[in-house]
Amino acid sequence: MGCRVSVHGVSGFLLFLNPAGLMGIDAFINPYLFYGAVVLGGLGIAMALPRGGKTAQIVGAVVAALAGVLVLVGLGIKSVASLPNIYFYIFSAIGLGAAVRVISHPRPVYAALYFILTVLSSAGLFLLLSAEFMAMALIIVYAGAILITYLFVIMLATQAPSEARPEELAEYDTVAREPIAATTAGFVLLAVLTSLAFNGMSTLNPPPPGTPDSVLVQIPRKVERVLRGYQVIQKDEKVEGFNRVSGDGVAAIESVIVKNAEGKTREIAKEAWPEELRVRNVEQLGLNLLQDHPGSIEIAGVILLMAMLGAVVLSRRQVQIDEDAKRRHSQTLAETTPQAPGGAA
Amino acid sequence: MNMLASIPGVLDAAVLAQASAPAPMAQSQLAHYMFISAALFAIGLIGFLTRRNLIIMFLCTELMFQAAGVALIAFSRFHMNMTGQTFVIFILTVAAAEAAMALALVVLLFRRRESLNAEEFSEMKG
Amino acid sequence: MMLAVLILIPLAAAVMVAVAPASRARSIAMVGMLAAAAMTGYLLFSFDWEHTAAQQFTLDEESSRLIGPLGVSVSMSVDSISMMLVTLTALLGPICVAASKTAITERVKTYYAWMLVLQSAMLGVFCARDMIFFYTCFEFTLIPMYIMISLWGSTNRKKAAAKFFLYTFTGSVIALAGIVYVAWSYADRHGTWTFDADTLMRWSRSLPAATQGWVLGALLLGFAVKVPLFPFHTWLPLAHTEAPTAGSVILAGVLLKLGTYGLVRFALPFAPMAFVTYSPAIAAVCVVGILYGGLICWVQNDVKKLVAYSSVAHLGFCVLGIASYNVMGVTGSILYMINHGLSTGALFLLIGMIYERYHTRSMKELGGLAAKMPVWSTFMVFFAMASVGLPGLNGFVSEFMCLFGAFQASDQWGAGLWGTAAGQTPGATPGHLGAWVAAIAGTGMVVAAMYLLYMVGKVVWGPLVEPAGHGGHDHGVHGHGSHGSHGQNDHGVLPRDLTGREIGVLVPLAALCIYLGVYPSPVIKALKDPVALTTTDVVNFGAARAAMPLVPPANTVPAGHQQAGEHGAAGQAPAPKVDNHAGENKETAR
Amino acid sequence: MGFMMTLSTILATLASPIAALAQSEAAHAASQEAGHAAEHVAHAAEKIEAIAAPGVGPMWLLLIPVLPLVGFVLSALCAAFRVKSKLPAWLTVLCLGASFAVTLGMYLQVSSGQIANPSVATGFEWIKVAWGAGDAHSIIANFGLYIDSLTCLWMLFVTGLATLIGLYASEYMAGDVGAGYCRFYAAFNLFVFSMSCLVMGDNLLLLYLGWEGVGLCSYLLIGYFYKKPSAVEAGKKAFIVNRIGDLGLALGLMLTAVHFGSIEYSVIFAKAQPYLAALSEGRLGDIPAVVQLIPVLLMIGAFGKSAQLPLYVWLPDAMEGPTPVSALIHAATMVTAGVYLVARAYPLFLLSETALPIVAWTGALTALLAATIGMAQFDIKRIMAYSTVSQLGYMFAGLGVLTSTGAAFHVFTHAFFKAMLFLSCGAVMHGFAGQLDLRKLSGVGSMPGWRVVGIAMLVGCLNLAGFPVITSGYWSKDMILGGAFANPHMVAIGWILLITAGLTAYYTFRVYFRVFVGPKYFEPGDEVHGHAGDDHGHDHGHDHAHADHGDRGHGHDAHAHFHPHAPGWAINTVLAILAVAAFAVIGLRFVGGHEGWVSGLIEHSSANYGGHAMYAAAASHGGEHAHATFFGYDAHQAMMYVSGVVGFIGIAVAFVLHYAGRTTAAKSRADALLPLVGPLAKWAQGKWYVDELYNAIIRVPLLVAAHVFHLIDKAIVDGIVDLFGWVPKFTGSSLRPSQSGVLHGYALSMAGGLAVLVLIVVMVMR
Repeated sequence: MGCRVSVHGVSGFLLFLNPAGLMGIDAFINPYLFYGAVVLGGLGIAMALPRGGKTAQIVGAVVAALAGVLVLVGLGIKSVASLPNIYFYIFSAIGLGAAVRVISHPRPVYAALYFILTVLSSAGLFLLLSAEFMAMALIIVYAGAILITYLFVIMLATQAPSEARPEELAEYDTVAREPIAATTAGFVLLAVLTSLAFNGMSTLNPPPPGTPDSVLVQIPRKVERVLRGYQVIQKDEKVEGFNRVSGDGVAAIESVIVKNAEGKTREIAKEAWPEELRVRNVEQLGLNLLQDHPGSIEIAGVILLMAMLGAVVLSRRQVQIDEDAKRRHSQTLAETTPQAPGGAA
Repeated sequence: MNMLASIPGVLDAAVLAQASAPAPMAQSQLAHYMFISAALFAIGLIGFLTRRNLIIMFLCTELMFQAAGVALIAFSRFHMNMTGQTFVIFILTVAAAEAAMALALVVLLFRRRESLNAEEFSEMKG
Repeated sequence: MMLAVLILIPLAAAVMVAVAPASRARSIAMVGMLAAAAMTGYLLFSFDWEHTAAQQFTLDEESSRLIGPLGVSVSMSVDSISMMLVTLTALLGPICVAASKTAITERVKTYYAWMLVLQSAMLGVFCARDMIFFYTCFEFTLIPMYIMISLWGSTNRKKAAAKFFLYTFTGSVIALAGIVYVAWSYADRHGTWTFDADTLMRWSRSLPAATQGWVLGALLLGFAVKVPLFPFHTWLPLAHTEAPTAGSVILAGVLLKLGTYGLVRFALPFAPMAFVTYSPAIAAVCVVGILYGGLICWVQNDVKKLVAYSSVAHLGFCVLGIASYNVMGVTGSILYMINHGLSTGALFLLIGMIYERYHTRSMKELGGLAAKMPVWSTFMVFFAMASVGLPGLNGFVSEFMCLFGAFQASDQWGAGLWGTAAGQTPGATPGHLGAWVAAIAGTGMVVAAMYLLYMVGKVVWGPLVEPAGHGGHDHGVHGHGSHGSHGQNDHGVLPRDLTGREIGVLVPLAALCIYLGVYPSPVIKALKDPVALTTTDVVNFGAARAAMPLVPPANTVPAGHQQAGEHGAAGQAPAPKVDNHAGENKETAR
Repeated sequence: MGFMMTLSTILATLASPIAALAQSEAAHAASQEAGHAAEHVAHAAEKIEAIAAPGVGPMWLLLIPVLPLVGFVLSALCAAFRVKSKLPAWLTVLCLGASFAVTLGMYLQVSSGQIANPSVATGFEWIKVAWGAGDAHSIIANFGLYIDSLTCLWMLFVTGLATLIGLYASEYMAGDVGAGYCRFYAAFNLFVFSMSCLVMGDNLLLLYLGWEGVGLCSYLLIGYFYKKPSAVEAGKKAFIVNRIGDLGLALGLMLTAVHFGSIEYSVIFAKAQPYLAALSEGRLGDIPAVVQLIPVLLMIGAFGKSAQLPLYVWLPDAMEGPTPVSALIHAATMVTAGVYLVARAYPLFLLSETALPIVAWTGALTALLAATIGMAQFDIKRIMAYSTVSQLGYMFAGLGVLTSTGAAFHVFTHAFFKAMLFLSCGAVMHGFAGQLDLRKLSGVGSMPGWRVVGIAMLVGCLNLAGFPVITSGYWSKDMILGGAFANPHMVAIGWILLITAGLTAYYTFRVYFRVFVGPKYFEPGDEVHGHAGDDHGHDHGHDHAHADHGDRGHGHDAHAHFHPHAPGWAINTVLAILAVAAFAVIGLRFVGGHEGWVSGLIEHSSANYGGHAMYAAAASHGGEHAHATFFGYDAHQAMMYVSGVVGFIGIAVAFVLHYAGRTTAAKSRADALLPLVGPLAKWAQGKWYVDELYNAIIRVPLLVAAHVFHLIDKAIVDGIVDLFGWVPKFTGSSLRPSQSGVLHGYALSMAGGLAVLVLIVVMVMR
């Protein structure tokens, strides 16, 4: 009768918290090694952050790198049988290193350039993950478009060095803000996110192989065209359907059923398919995008449109009346506080 | 694609083999990617928190987007499901939109204050 | 329906004030208040004074249901206790409007509109028979008063208003918890929700003693803050000092009475067992409040603060009467509510009149005003004496009755105290207080004389002292108006002594003070039956410590004539006679 | 015209009772010689029976309190309409005179049996609270009058003296015409009304109304010259000290109500009957302690109102009021209310083993203490005030030693001669611009125009000193002394009172010999200057003096511009009447009851002398009533000589010390004796520092407590409340910096929060 939230509820909940949860990553990496490396990495990053030249950033970077190496080695030890290939390590090292540089380099331009490097290396990782299209798209969109815009803005917003004014770094660029707190937060998050992921990952099962072919069911015209192009089928034959075998709940295609003008059907087994009929990444992606997420595309379009409009509106010069108002304001400021700076004018 | 493929030894074994007959991905491999993703995210986050230059802060958000992208694509590969990649497309979209807006804002703010210091854009007393 | 009309009259007037031009606001407010007063007069006239304990002018629960599933309605009715307080409220309304003529010159519309809303809410409290409706009105008084203090108050008004609001609000939220608990336990048992006061009262009395203790604690806390009883009083001096004159008058006159009314109406009957058990503690708090508040008054410098603290002491007497839960004490307590409203309200009016003229309330800056303002001084002495409790004026009757109620309410009378055997103390009633409580509380009468005469001695008598800039002029008639630097002030139009309007405001109060002091007999008689009903229930249900089944209602006469008041130990109290509240409720007078 | 009528009424009324009672003198003289004890027991049984059954009084008796009320209303109306003439005085004298006439009628009817003694005349129901079935469970306080001979006695001198003093004040207060005149008379009338309620009320609550009412009027009239801070303070003091007593009275009232179930005299007396019977049979154990407590509580009230130890301190200060007020309220009437209360509740007092001894001792000690203080004062009005306290002590002692007749008789005689003394002092004060210092006045009685005052003063002094045989004060005081020595338990009281009698004679004649005879000299007081610009001061002395310039002898060169102005006809008339009356009341000793007229009245009232016998019987457990003697002589008879001799000695000492050979006003032979008594004189002059003591042990601690409470209130009680408000405020303000508007802060907390959240999730998930 009645919901009694007793005092025991809260304390019981706290008791339910179990540090052992953090040990659940043992399947992939030795927890002590991992958390130690995370601490180490945090120290390294904290040192690597710019502080007006008061710390040895290089040392920090080295420490951070050491931590990264430790983790990767730790991961590797647990999975010697299925190590990722060497490119993974190369791209990871470049990506992480460049990322550290992005956040530790005092000059925005360099940071942006390092970011391009990160983008490139993650594109490499994408390739390793057989996401060729996305890898390319990433390079084109990010490195090619977004980062260039960034660079434009950086150029706009910084004074070019000249004879009269030698280049000087702004204070806010050279001194990090609350590095310790931020690094702590960041690395605690890193630790717990990784723990979370690793905890759940051990229960994940990869899907049965061959499933990408099932996409062909959705594109019978292409199948027909390719088969006809490779003259596997005759002119008058049309794709009638697909033979499916269902294994483990996932449909896979055994053969294509074609039917000629007389209504005679025959099956073309998988082995007889030309190479081109193999579903490619772009096709899969395109199909997924257009078939499964048509609304999202619309939304993305709207977002882009709004962003464009917004950018136009925002970056337009303010109308004159505002400038007048600002001037008046700065004048009154100047009058009331004699030592006030000259204001926007 | 072809250009990349022509680089000797880079993609042949891994990429093309997978493309023709995608092999199941081991959990431990996924774990590697997840770690990279998380590390990228953490670094981006730390950058966002520590750097005071607005532009670099935005760069750091892009960095975190990258991390998300890596995680999504890794899962997409693991599950053989294209939705992960599709989402990366949306991430790209949002990133682009964000960059446009954010940079416009940065320009605007820079005009006002002649500075990119994020801490200056606060009207509160604290 | 008539009660609904009564409550709606000021509300309608408030709406009219809100839409009418500002120049008309005061007259509309006055008309609204007078209409409400006239309606009250009509109710007084048509009230069945033969059956004062019966709930009359009933707006019953079925026809006024608001939220059916929860049993919330706006049911209303009055018995003579409520009727007295409704009358007091209706009387003070026009007086407050009249007293605000010169004091309030800004945002007039807002002021009068809120004052009318406040009037409605206060009337609603006294008429409500549904606990939620009661509580709503009870709380709704806070908003207008908050606005009145924070907009038209003096220098420290924001803090005072916030404190007033938050403090009393916190208290009454706790009271609400008690009410809701009782309603919930009723619903839990019976399957239907109701907030009807009588139903809940009967149910609550059947709860076990420990539960009643919690219910009493919740209700008491809520009402004690409002009263305010001793440790919960600190909002009062602040609120009074900062409030505008009319605000102070309403605050002292009616708002504080909401708390004591709640105690009599709900705390006492809802938890009789607990009340009987804890009445010594309540009395102790009252006694402390009486002496503590009184002594603090004595060292005040601000006249208004002094009178405000005196309210703490006075209301201590009032609650002491309730804590004695006998006819004498409770009747005295209800009379005290009225009398305190009259005399303290008048004192606040008088102080307001001085403040309008001198813009100070400091006794260091005021003195010997008898020489300049004989009329004002006469009224001041008069109302101070009423407040002191001079026999022949109203304060005495109620103060004496409260004290005597406490004096006689002891189970030890006739049980060996000072050699008394059973039957030797016909004037005693069951209770846990007794002579010592009354004796200690009675020293409050001496203290009251000390601080009020201190104030009168400073302000009225003695050599003339006026604030700088006020003395030394020839105060012919318009002492101040023609005077340069102060000429802009609105009080410039006020003559040195009281105007006809101000006298007119005070005279009705003075007349009532004399009437209630000289001939309170009809009022006491009118209050007798409902009070006897309440106190008999407390004695009956309070004495029954053992688990007691709910006895089905049966018809009885108003219980004052029963033997419940017999002296004797608590254990000897007679078997509970059950009174048919419900039956009486249904019988509407007209 | 109205005045003349009133005057004739007064004269007639004063004369008539004496004449009427003179006829029955012989009969009572016979009974006086009869033995006491047996007769008293018989009296007691009979009278208590009578008390228990009151008759119904006629409604016109209500006129006695109502007429002064009418006077009050009329005076108040005069004030409202700003009457600038002596109208209120004449209205007052008219109303009070009429009231006196009605009182006289009442007395005549009561004594002739046309109105039952006692009887009750009920006006209207004032307060009635019933809480159960039957009258037992109710408290009824009607506005009703209880009429018996005690009421008559008191009302006669209250209304009579009030009328006379009202007349006196018409001249005395003339300087305030148009200013405070109406106010004065309003309060004056209200006082008489309250006093009537006090004396005539048929229940304790109505008595309480009158009790507090006279307190209010006393407050208002003491503080009449409200611009003088000392007057305001004195008024306040009087009210507050009285309130302390009132509290005792109220508690006694409540206890009465609880025990007897009623506060009406008739019911109380009826219900006390079994106890009285038990007392007379010596069964003291049948009287519960609660009954014995009631008189003790009532007594506190009486001590407050009648200025007895320890509550006497307000009365001397009350002399700040106008002299007529001092005469009426603080000498003749109001201060005897305590005596009245004890007399009225005498049956209850008899029931207590301790109450009457306490009363006796308090009275005796007060008498002695006040007399010693009075000896050392220089302000003649203050001396009179202390003598009032002292004489009130006599009255209480009289009650305490079971001679309620003596006490009542002393009240009666004292009312006249003390009023006269005050009025004489007032005349001096009036004429010499507020001068009251006996070192600055001399030979006033022989100044032209002051003859009446001088004679009146002499008469008053003789009475107060108890000059043998020819003064009424002698007879009444003698009764008390005799009573004290006659009571075997109270002999010590008798000695104290006897010593006090000597002291009284001394200080009384100290005043007379210093001020009214001897070389002519005066220094005017400061009121001629102090109140010159004052609306309310009686500065008319100044103008008057100028008008009569040249007619009067100059007292002093330094005050060439000041001329004392002799009293006018009103003052002289009143003084003359009172002087005659003071002598005339001697006759009352020999007419009426067995110990005079007063005893006749007392024996037919609740202040029944018969209690004496019962009490004595109880004390000796039903055995023989031991009648104490004074060195073997009958105490009453011995006292006639002894007290006379003592009074004589006192006067003689005063003559030697203060008159013989005195050439200046300021110095006398007594000054030479001062070193002999060491600091005693200084202490006595400092009133034994009782005020300072009270200040130190009561007022200051209370004040400190008040300040401490105030601090506690602000710091702790309110502090806790503020703490509840402060906690959220502090939390908010300490969290406020986090809302800095800087992006990083929000981002950091977001990241940190996310981290913690995920951490929890991880740990829960396991």
